Amino acid sequence: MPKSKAVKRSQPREHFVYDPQKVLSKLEEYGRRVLEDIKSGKNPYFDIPMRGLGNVYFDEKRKVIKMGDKLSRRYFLNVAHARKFMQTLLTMSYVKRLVAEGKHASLREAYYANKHTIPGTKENTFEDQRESDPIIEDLERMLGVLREEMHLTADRRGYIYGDIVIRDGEDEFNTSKLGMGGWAVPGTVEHLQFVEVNVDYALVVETAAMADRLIEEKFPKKENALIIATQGQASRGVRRLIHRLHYEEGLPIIVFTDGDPYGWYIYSTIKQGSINLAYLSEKLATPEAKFVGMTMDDIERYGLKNVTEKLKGIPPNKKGGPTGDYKRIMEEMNYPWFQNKEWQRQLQLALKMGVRIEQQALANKSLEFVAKKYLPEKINNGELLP
Amino acid sequence: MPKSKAVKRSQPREHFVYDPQKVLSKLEEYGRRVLEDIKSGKNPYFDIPMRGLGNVYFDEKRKVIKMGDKLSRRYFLNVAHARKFMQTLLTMSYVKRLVAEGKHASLREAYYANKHTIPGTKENTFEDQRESDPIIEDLERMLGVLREEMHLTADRRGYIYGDIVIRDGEDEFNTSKLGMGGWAVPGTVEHLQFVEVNVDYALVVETAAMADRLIEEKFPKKENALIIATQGQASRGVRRLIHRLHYEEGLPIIVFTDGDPYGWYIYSTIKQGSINLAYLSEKLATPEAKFVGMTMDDIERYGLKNVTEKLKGIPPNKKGGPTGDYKRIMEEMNYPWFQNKEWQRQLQLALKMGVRIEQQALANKSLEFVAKKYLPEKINNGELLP
Amino acid sequence: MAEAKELFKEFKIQSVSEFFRRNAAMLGYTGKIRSLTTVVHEAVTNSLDACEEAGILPYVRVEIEELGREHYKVTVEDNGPGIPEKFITHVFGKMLAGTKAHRNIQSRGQQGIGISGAVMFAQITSGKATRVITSTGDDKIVEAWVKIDVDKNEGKIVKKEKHPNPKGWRGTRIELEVKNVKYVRSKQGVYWYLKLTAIANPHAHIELIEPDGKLIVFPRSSEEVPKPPVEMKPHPRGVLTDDVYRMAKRTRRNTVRRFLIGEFSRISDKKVDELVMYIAALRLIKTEEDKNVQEQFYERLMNEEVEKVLKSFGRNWRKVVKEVEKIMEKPPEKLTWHEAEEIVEAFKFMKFLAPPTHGLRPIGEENIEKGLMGILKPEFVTAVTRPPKVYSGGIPFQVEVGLAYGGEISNGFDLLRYANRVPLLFDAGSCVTTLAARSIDWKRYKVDDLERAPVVLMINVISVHVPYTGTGKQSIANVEEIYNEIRLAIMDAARKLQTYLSGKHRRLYQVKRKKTFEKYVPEIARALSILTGEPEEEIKNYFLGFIEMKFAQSESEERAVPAEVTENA
Amino acid sequence: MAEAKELFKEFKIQSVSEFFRRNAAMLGYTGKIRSLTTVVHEAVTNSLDACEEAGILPYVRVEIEELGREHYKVTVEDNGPGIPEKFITHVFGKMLAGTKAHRNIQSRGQQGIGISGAVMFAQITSGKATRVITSTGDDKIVEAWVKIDVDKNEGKIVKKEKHPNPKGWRGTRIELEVKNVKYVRSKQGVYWYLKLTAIANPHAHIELIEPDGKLIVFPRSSEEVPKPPVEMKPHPRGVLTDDVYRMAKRTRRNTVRRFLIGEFSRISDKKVDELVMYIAALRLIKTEEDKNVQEQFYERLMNEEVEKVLKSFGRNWRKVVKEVEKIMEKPPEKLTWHEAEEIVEAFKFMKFLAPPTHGLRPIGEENIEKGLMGILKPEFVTAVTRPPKVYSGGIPFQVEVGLAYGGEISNGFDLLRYANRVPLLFDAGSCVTTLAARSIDWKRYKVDDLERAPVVLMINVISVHVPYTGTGKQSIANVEEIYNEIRLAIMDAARKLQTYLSGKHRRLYQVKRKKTFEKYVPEIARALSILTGEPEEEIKNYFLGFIEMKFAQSESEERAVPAEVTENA
Repeated sequence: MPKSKAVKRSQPREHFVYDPQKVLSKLEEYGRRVLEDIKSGKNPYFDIPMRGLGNVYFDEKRKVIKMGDKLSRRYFLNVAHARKFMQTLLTMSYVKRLVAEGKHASLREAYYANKHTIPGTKENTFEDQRESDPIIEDLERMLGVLREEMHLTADRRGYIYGDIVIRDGEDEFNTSKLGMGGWAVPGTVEHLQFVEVNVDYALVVETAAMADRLIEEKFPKKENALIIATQGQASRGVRRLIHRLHYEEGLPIIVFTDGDPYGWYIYSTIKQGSINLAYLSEKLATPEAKFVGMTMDDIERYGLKNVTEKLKGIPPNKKGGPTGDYKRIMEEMNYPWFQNKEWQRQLQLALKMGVRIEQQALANKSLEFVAKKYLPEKINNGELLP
Repeated sequence: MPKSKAVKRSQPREHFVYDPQKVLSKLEEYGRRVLEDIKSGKNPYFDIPMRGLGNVYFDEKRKVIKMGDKLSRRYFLNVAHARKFMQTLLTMSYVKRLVAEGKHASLREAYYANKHTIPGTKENTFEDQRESDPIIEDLERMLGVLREEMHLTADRRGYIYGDIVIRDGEDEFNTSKLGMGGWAVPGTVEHLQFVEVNVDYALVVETAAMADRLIEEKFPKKENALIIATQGQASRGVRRLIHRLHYEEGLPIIVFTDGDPYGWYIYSTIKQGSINLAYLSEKLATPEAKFVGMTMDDIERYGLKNVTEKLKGIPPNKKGGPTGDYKRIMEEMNYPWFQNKEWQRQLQLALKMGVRIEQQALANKSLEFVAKKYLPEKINNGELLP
Repeated sequence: MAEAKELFKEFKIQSVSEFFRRNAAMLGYTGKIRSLTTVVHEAVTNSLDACEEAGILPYVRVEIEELGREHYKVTVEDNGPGIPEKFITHVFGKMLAGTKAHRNIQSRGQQGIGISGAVMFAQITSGKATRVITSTGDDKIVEAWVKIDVDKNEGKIVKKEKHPNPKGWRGTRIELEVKNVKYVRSKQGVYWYLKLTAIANPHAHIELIEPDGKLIVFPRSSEEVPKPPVEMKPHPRGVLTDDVYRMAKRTRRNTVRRFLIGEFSRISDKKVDELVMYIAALRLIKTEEDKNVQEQFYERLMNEEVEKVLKSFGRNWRKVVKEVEKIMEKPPEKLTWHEAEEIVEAFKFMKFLAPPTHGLRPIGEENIEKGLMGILKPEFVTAVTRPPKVYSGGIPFQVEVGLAYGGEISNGFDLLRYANRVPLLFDAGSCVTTLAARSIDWKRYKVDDLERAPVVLMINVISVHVPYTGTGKQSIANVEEIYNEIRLAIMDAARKLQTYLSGKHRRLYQVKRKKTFEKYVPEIARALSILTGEPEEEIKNYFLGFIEMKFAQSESEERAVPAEVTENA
Repeated sequence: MAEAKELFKEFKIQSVSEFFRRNAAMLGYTGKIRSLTTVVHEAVTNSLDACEEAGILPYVRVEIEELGREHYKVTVEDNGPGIPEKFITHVFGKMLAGTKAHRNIQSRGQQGIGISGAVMFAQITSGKATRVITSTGDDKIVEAWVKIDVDKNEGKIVKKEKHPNPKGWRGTRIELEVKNVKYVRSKQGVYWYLKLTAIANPHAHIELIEPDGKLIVFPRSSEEVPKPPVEMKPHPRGVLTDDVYRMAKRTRRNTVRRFLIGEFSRISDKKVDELVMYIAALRLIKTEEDKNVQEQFYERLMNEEVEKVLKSFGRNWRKVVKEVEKIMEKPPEKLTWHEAEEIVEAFKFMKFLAPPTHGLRPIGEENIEKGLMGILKPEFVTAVTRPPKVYSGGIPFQVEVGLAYGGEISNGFDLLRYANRVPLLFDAGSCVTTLAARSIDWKRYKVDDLERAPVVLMINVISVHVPYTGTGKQSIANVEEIYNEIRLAIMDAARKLQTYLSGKHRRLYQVKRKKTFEKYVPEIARALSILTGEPEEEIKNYFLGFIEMKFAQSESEERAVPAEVTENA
């Protein structure tokens, strides 16, 4: 059997350019409009594309979630809006300074930097990070830029291991030459350059323990793969990295998660973006990603019934159901990108069997089973879900 | 002002040796004893040092938490013990195989590997990882070895950045040449070798955002420091790494956390180990670590009142109190290693002011404030808490 | 085995007073505080009723003197019509006798034991006779000491004196000496009882002298004597066979037909003709042997198809109707039990107008407002008297509520419950008034936290027959029709309160609102200055000017509204 | 203004029957189902009481016939002593009369209206007289139709026949025709009432014929007629002045001293001497003008320092004692109200033995067990009768409980409540028995889920004066002393149930326990084989052998235990 038959690296299709000037001019433009309104006695406002399910749609052709055109208008002279109007402007001016000075700040730093007591009152400009984060999201939608482009970094999580050479600033290193530790993915990956990419595909792994298992078993070397450990839900940095590796380097993306609604949701987010971040899907999502496991079929096929666990919540056919895992599965069955018979079958099976199966449950066979048999067999035979 | 006046690297005091054979012979010895008991008609048992506060004490001389000599006896023929007795033996035999074969497994893999249905029943050997983890802890206490020595790895978390060269197997790399990402610390660090250590001290940082801020501000280079990001409570790998860097390389350890009971608890764990893991403190703790901030005094000194947050819970002088943060602070005031006037003062102040202060709140001054002023000033002037 | 005769040797007759002692709790004599309140209640109720019937504006003075440990003298004096000498024993001495209990009338007391219970209570606790001083305003004042002869079960005057009445004093003063009672200023005590009574009777001037000599005056706030309730004839739907049978024996009418028309409400000559047909139909239906067919006939009768039913029995029906007609023409005293039974059964199938409600006497919205305003001195008061309704098919009732807010009312919700103007002080939890009041979503009416709001709600349920939950008559049963009426009344009143509160709050709100915008201006100006490069101060002035302008506009727009607000202020 | 004379023109006397009609609910005649139950209750209670007093094992037969829509005939027949002809109107016709209500005795009924209320109810709903057939076992059987003369307020026999009694039949049969009632097999109905009555009266054979002809027999399970309760003399702490005064007028004793000793419990000659001192002391204390000093004296009196108090008034005290002594020697009918008052006041300061309790008649543990076993057929039954206690300082009471488990009892907890053996069917929620039963932590007694366990708990509260919460007498007030006694009794019974349940479960448990160890053996053997290298099969056999050996030992150790377990099986 020829190696990697089913998985081939393709030609790059994107080239990433990042222009800070674009962000700055947008910010100034919005500021100027407010000023004009107030000068002419009009109640100034911002038009912000609405968040949430009501304002997204699935672009069947490009296979990504996109933002709809519903707007919410935020006025200055409206008791319900005034505070948020002020916060929007405050954050905009902060972002202007960040970008202009070439600095990065975490969401929490941005919150603290803008928090202070409003003179003559006991009110703070922001009481809580829960107030500042949504404003930043609003700006992403309003200005059509990623928060990373506004120099605001999200929490970092995840690491990679495999035979690729990355340039980060002045440093150049091979992520397979860093011991078992791998390379920690930073919050912002816009500035990275891929100097050499000597792998056939990237395997995105949900748990660190599984990634470490594969590294211990020398899977990356034997299978010529890059391991990307997400450590749970993929951070924005990791998703952006996946996107860039796929579109700029043509790397096939194969996702390996637990066989449960949360694992499938992780896959779903990598593939299509989340509903809340629909406006980013063009830059963060990788619709061509494929899924290797865990699937419900694996349970039967590899005799893992013993190490499954019960789904949580109430099944749809019971009183009060569906709740918990069941509810989540039902929701996932409605995702546009799961509208194919393979996924419907898996999700139906999950409902029917009422169990979940973890990646690490494969250890029940033997420690090397996943690296020697499970993954090579499925990937090289192309037994992947869309 | 001379650089790093207060902080100096000292001579190594430990050399780490790891001998798998020791673990194997201990396991066999325990197995043999059980067999002898049963043959002579005695009810076989294990004596397991008890966990919890009741069985630890603070070694004033060596400044570490140590395990007491209270034992709990686990019998085979006792309805309340039988299942755990079986699980103990099962786990022991699994560890024997792991160590003998030179493999590592995560806690979860160990759980799955040993989970199966007991023939003729509907009962599983382990129903839940909450059953297998304590058995592994029991073995650590019973055999007096780290779980890492039994080739069982904990979840990994944390990364490092700074001018040191590490050898991990065949790989050798400088952790300051890996871009902004730094090097992800693996679950087990027993096998690492420190090839070159070109820094004056290690700064252990609670949040990734703060570590990234310091990296962006080029703090490691300017201050000749190694940044160790714990990303919350320090994982066992990170704590073992800190311990080794201190004792094997003589690196001073300076801890930088949020100014709140959780941050101080993180410091406390790095310094002395946690109560639950008292038996490991000799290998995991670093009693000579020092604390740079955040302190309650910083609030006044740097004018941060505006960006403090209220402590959660009910203060000790209010009805129903203390709860939440207040209760935690009261507990910390009783820690043996906080029995000095500096820490008592800080904790009393926290109770009195009723607020907490985060590392990132320093961003309220300016983004570079922490790297250019706050840390260098305090560290170079030796304004550290014991 | 004992012989029956022996067993019955000890058989004795139980006297009414013994009955009283065994059932004291039911009559309100339970607990030291409540017993004292009951004594006062019986006396004050007598006074108010007497004044009302005589059209006198009542002046009632209650004095409680402490004679010893748990030993008090209760004096109640009124300016009522007085009691004719020969009725004194009847009023004060006869147990199970009452002036009005036998009539179909809305009355304050329904126990039928009333003041004589108080006399009895005084007698068994202190052994003392009740002293009565009364005059009808003629030339003499009668002073009598009344006791109850516990063996003969009737009142007796143990001592009597007559005095001249040169100044023409009119009224009644009674003095009862009671033991085992206690005066406490609690919500079950005399003070609270009189306060509530004063609120519901704004036409009465009530005074209380407490044991420590303190005088409390609940002044009159209305000069209008309420019309006494009138007797209402029973509604055909509300009577039992026994009622019809006994009323027939007593009537002075000379035919059954006239008796029915004259002594029941809603029965006309035509209705009696109809009744004849129904009775005839029922007689015929009973001859039918097939139970299913019978059921069908009953159902058709219920649907007013009486003629069709009659005709379906062939020619025979006319004969039966004739027979029934004869009943209507005979003297009522000849009416048999069976015939009375037939009449009552037929009533159940017939349609009648709802019972008349003219006998109900609400306090009235104006008087409730006066009462609440006079006694509680609130900042706002409103009242709602609902039109009369009927429950259980035949019993008329009416609901009214008063709502007072703020002013001298302290924080915390108070519910004042009344049945026929009489305050209910006990068993509030199960009372329909409590349930209805609690069911209201007060937040809707701008009362955000009822428990801490300065709100007093009074509810008065009026009926010939108030459905109490227990024999203590302190709690009204949760009858759906009554519950709904109370809710409607409360909601109506609460809406008026809401309007008032909105007006009050709106003025404060405008000022606050303007500040909301102004405080953000410096922040906005700084941010916009950074974004656009224009000077901060200038931007600030643009914004402040804009706010001024907008509020000047909106103030004038909103000034139109308060008219609606002051409606009840 | 109306003239007083005019106002009083309509003044009428209310008859007792009118009182009945107004207060029907209080007497149990409320609702169609409950009214029927009350009628049956009154008749059955009369039968059981009569049999008990005459020492006869009762045989009571109840028949309910449906005559029409909500129209029934109730027949109750017993084998009791019969009623002498001249007492018939007294028993059935006199309102507010009772055979025993005037005595200080534990009785099934306490209403004092009893069966005559049923007669009255029949009369006003159906118009029919009550038919009574009775014989004392002599040569004649009397058949009488009894009605109540609503104006004269007494019974009258409207028709009477005498029949020969050749077979010497003895007993009473009464037939009442009632309307506006309904027979339903609910927990408030006749069936349930009789079932509960049968449980509490295992010496009675009770039969019920339901309207559909179905015969239900609650058979006798004890052959022992309970002793009738005896009259208990009043305790000095439980009387009012009025009681002492009136008893003194009636007594046949010739001095006050003898009267007190003879007609009260716990009063001896010596106690009367003490009483004299207390009265004297109280007289002297009242002469003291300083209120504070007075209070101190009262307090010392309370502490039995009567002699010291007397002496502190100087020499004068002997004279006062002499005066008081004279009272004790005069004829009781000369006792004044004031003197009676002094006696009662002194009683309050004196110490007395607790009241006698010999008049209380519990069902008894054995009989409760028989009753529950006979009627419910459970798998386990136990009963606890607590020793008598006293509440409110002077009222004796006693609590007993029965607990039945499993067998034919269906799942779900049932509480059977009784007061003096009479089932309480209504108002369970507020009853002290319910509160006490709910307060028990049943899990402690191995009843894990009370709501789904096959458990029946019966509670019987016995007292001369059961403190009911309402006049319906269907719920016992939450008196602390009673609450505590009930809890103790339940806990005692529950402990026995626990022992039973443990024994039942232990046998199953041993088998299960051995399996617990055996199932782990293969796992252990494999692991130990890996650790030590010894063959798996061999290790397995070591372990299995070890288990066998240990269980053989422990079986013999534990076999001693079951004796304690079967105690109540």
